[in-house]
Amino acid sequence: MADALLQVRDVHLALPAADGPRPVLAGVDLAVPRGSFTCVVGPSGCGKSTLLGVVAGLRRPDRGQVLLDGCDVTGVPGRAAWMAQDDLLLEWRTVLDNVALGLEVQGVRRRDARERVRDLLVEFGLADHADARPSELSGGLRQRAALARTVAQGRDLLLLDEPFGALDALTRLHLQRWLAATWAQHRWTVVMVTHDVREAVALADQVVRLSGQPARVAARHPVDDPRPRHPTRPGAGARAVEHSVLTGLGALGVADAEPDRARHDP
Amino acid sequence: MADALLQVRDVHLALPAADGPRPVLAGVDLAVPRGSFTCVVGPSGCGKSTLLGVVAGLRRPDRGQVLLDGCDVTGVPGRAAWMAQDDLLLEWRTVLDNVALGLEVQGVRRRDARERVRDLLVEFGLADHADARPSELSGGLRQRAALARTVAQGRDLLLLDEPFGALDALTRLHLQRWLAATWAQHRWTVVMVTHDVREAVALADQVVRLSGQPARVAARHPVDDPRPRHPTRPGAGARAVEHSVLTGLGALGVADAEPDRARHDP
Amino acid sequence: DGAATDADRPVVRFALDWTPNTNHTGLEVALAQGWFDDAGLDVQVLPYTDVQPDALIDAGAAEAGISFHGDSVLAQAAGADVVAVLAPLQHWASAIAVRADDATITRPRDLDGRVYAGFGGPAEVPLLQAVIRADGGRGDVTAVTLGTSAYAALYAGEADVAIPFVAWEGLAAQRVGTPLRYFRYTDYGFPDAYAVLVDARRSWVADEPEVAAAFVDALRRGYQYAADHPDEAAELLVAAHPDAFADPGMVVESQRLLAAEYMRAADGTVGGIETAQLAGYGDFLLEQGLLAGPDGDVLTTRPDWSTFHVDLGGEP
Amino acid sequence: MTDVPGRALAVGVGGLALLGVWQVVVATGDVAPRLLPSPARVAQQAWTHRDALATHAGATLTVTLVGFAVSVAVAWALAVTLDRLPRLRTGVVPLLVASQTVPVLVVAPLLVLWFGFGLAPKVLVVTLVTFFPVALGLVEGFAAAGPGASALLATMGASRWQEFVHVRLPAAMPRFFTALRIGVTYAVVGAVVAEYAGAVQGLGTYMTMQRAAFRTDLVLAAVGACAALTLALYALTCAVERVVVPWGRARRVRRG
Amino acid sequence: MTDVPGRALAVGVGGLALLGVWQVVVATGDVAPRLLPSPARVAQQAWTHRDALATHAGATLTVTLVGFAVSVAVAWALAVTLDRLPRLRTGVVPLLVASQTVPVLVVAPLLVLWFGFGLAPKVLVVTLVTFFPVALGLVEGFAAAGPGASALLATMGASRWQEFVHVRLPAAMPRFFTALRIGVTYAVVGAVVAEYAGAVQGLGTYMTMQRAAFRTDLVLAAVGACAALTLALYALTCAVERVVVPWGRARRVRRG
Ligand SMILES: Nc1ncnc2c1ncn2[C@@H]1O[C@H](COP(=O)(O)OP(=O)(O)OP(=O)(O)O)[C@@H](O)[C@H]1O
Ligand SMILES: Nc1ncnc2c1ncn2[C@@H]1O[C@H](COP(=O)(O)OP(=O)(O)OP(=O)(O)O)[C@@H](O)[C@H]1O
Ligand SMILES: Cc1ncc(C[n+]2csc(CCO)c2C)c(N)n1
Ligand SMILES: [Mg+2]
Ligand SMILES: [Mg+2]
Repeated sequence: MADALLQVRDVHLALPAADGPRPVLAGVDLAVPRGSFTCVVGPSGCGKSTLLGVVAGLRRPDRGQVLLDGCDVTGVPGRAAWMAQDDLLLEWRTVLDNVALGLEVQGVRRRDARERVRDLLVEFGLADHADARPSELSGGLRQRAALARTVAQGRDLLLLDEPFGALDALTRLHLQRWLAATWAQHRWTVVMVTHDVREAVALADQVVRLSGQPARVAARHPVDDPRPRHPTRPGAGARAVEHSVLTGLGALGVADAEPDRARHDP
Repeated sequence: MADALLQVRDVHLALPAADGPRPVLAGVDLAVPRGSFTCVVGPSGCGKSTLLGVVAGLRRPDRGQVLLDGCDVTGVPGRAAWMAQDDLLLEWRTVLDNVALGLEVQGVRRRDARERVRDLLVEFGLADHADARPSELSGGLRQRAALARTVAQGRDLLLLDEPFGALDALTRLHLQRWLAATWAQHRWTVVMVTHDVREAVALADQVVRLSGQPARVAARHPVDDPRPRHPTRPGAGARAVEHSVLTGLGALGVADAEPDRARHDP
Repeated sequence: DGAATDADRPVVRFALDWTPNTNHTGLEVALAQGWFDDAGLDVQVLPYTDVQPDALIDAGAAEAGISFHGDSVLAQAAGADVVAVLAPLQHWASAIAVRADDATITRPRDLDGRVYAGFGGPAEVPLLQAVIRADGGRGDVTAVTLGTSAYAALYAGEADVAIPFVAWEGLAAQRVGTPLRYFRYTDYGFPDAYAVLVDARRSWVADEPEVAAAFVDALRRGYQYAADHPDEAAELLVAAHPDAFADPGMVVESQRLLAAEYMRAADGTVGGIETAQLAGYGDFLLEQGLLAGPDGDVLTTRPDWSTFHVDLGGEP
Repeated sequence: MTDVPGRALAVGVGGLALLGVWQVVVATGDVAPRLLPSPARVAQQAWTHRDALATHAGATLTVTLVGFAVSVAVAWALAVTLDRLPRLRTGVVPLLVASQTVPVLVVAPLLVLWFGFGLAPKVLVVTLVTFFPVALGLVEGFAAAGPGASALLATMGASRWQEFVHVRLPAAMPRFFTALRIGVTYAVVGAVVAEYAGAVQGLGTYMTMQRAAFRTDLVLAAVGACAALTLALYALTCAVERVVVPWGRARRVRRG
Repeated sequence: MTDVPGRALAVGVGGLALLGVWQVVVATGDVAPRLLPSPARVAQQAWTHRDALATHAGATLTVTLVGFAVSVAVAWALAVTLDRLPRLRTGVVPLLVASQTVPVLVVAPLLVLWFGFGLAPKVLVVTLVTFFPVALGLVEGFAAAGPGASALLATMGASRWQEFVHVRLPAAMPRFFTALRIGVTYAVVGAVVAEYAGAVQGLGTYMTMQRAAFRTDLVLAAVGACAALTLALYALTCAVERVVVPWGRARRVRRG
């Protein structure tokens, strides 16, 4: 782990709630090697997005550190491209201009930035909507625009919070493949939150499972299947990991139990 | 189809776009029998949410009719409980009050409404967040609150737009089961948009697939597997339907093709 | 004083032109001495407002009030329901004034090209111009409409000339060490005029002549007393407005000056209005084309000045 | 909430700095005290005349409160009506704008002519001066409710009234309070203007008198009293907002 | 856009209805024309004196435009500064509020005494009257940008300036224009007040003079000129908003 690009060390964080501060992260440790693909899974509301925010430098943890390339970047944003769970499209920019935003911020002239992201719009099925306002997009189109904006920044480290949650099977497959291929080509480092375990094992080098409230890392599963992989036809290693992650989440246990008596125990 | 509770007849609708009105629905026909469970699938941005809005009476189509119980209710809202794709939680209400909103609108006193939805909050894993503001919720918690608000209205007809899109495997399973069981018990009629085909075949009596831009009904697949069903272990009938829906969507073809050369063709 | 508590006493609302000053002394005397009460009147003095007393009287918001020679004539020509009933000051008590320390203005014609600080009245500039021209100047002054801060502008040097009351602003300026130099209208060909007039609603005078007469009589007695006993009258004024005067000594001095030089007619009487004197300045306004009739058109025919005042009797 | 003392401190420091500069300017420069007295002198004279100031301030406060209450009521009635009748809105809003262009200074004396020296004309002036920003804030606030929430209520079978209560009303609150803050600021000024036009008592009357008496120090003392009144009312609206719009400044943390 | 003629019609009808009522009241009731002349008479006299009115309106327009331009500049400078220095904000905003409580009516004459009869004191009065609502609208508009968008910009490595330009600035636009509309309305009134305090020309001066001459009809004609000026400026801000904030009224349809 000495060569890990990103290290999260013993991160603790409490967030305000109606009845006072509530611990959300309680000693999260994470190591992400350079050029690897990490998926984070865990029960809804456990703290995945919060953890991603800490890694992005948007939230300063109460305790613990975030190291990037060995440097302490705790609470310092601006090192990674971040895609929020809600898309955060800027209502005052068209789809094209939203996608070009990152480049503009990097100092690229507006016209050049637009030119450079046009291909991406085509790739993401957004070409027809380049001049639409976000308020005129469907949920899936919004999510694609947000993802396009994130990758358009051309960063080495991507932090993605459920990037495919609102997509239909075909678009999802297409973008998963596009991401896997582009990642492999550019040697990006990706940390991606998802609630689709099959997606996680299809894409990741390691799947990190968080436990619920407050969140700790409950398990780390390396996925060693060769690439390129078929998301809809997982190999033996991926199937094994999928099974143990689902078991860890408690999803298999429930599925096997008598349907009507099943109860959710967070 | 004479006894269909809900009928959608030849619905056409164009929405404004940067380059003038763009047809979104082009002759959609749908029949939903009373007490049945219908799932709508289709490519992202094809018009599923728009169609649901038409059914809910929120949008008046340019042409065509929506019949409920034989009555023309085109453009008349207020007959069905509707859950939007984005959760539409009211920021000025706590989770509890958001869920109780429908009852309050029906004239139930605020205190009584709150009392009556408490159990639902527990069922949906929201009990800990009853007094939280929507802005303090994770994406999955928001979605659960929106779903709880929809079912809390106690309507016979539910229109759900991707109700489980932001949920982790376990919570999703749990709520799918809860919905299937409650639907069976109350003989609700449900129309649900989803992009998860496995979810669709696990829950539905019929799966309706829309084609893309502009949307038409491309196929109708009855699912005749006996209930209760296991979402994670589909029966033979369900597996067959899943296969043909995925094929129809083009997702299987892509999955089988050479990964790196796959291209999205909308 | 049984009459004083009688709720049925006729009410006379009286409008003021300015914050309390010695032009009001007679009114305060009559109030303080209870002469209105004795006449069975309930006189209510309205506070000073931005609205001209003539407008208040015309609108029915007051029965009587303080006006000026020019203003009264203008209002009556325009058809306002007012009429002059009393002349507290029998002579022209205001004057064109510059700062005495301004050596560049020693006579009216030096005012050419200067800034006049005024109130927006229609007669001010023509009057000023007439004086300048009578002195051989061109009469091109810039008029700035300032209202209540006109004198402050003069003292501050922002304006060069203003029209103060000699016995009020003039005295005040002198007592704070910035004395003024005056150019008197009568020195430049103008007939004498009534500086201050009391106007009443014409229809009120017609409808309730006894009440109006009783009121004017009591008021005239007040001014008579102020002319006869300036020191006592000044004290009554100060006592009626304990907060208003920073320098009570000036009030006494002002009242003495008024009593000595401005309040009595040539025959020594107080308050009376002569048609001839009213007509003098009235004709000037008419000739200047400053009088407009009720329809807004400039008056061309000479009005019957004798109808512009009524003598309600009483002992002069 | 915890930063209230810090806030008070900041305000205090800012205010004192301003007064300090003023005092120094007056002390060093040769400004005639008739034109600009020192703050120390103003304070001392204000203390001497505190009884008169308090009486007049009380009168002004009454006018302000009654007038502003009427104004807010009028603004609400109007905004709710316009919100429900959008047709009317396009026709009426420009007329409201036009109504604002009538200078109060011109109208106030006319009101005195028509209504005399009682409370009525003053309340009217305050209302005229303040109802517009409040009504405009409300109208735009109602419109600020997104269409989604209204659609939701429609599917719940909500009446227009329920939609209004549950969606447009709460959505308008933030802008309403911004407008209320602007309005209350002008309310005191309006009351003073009204008193200028004609009043027996009040800070406006007091200022007129003191100005005519060349007592700039007392005029400024009255201005100070005005400022104190307004700040108190402004703080009050902030406090009310904190109670009425708790979601506005909810336990907010940076997201991610 | 298509409803501009309809809108103009609605305004016209509303305005004419009002004038009609007024004309009827004057014609039937026995109101002295000195107190309340009929609109027909006002219009006719306005036409007769159109040259004088135009000259004075021109002077007022100049003061208004220069003053409001300065005001908007000051408001921007202030709001941007306060937005970047939140510490300062808690201390300064109450002082701004206090600055608004100083009645212009009292200050305007002092300003004239200090700065003379040129443009300066009038521009100052307009600025004093209008910068506050504009600045407040901007400050609250900047704050209205959700924390999410700012967080996004931070992860993009945006400087504070870039965050401002790309997030806070556009987010503030709707409230800025609301504030601008309130501000421009008061700008004309402010100019008139300033002219009341002391001016050679302008509608305020003209009103004073005509009031003194008992020409209520011409006073009202000047009031009408004021209203026309304000409406024109108000319409201008609306037009500018439509260009600057296209997303505000984007091809909006009911959702679902
Ligand atoms: N308010 C709107 N104004 C203009 N166009 C709109 C609007 N809402 C949706 N559209 C367009 O209509 C089409 C259908 O949108 P809709 O939301 O119905 O898609 P969907 O099938 O629900 O997609 P998804 O699976 O991504 O939610 C899209 O192309 C979208 O851009
Ligand atoms: N701004 C906030 N203020 C207070 N509490 C918050 C805030 N944001 C999140 N929380 C709480 O912190 C917990 C973790 O939230 P987080 O968004 O990290 O969950 P998550 O794992 O991403 O869930 P999901 O899968 O539903 O998106 C939740 O209980 C949530 O209610
Ligand atoms: C004490 C006192 N001083 C000044 C004025 C103001 N004023 C109004 S009209 C006029 C005379 C010229 O028309 C003057 C000087 C006043 N009313 N009373
Ligand atoms: Mg999340
Ligand atoms: Mg959708």
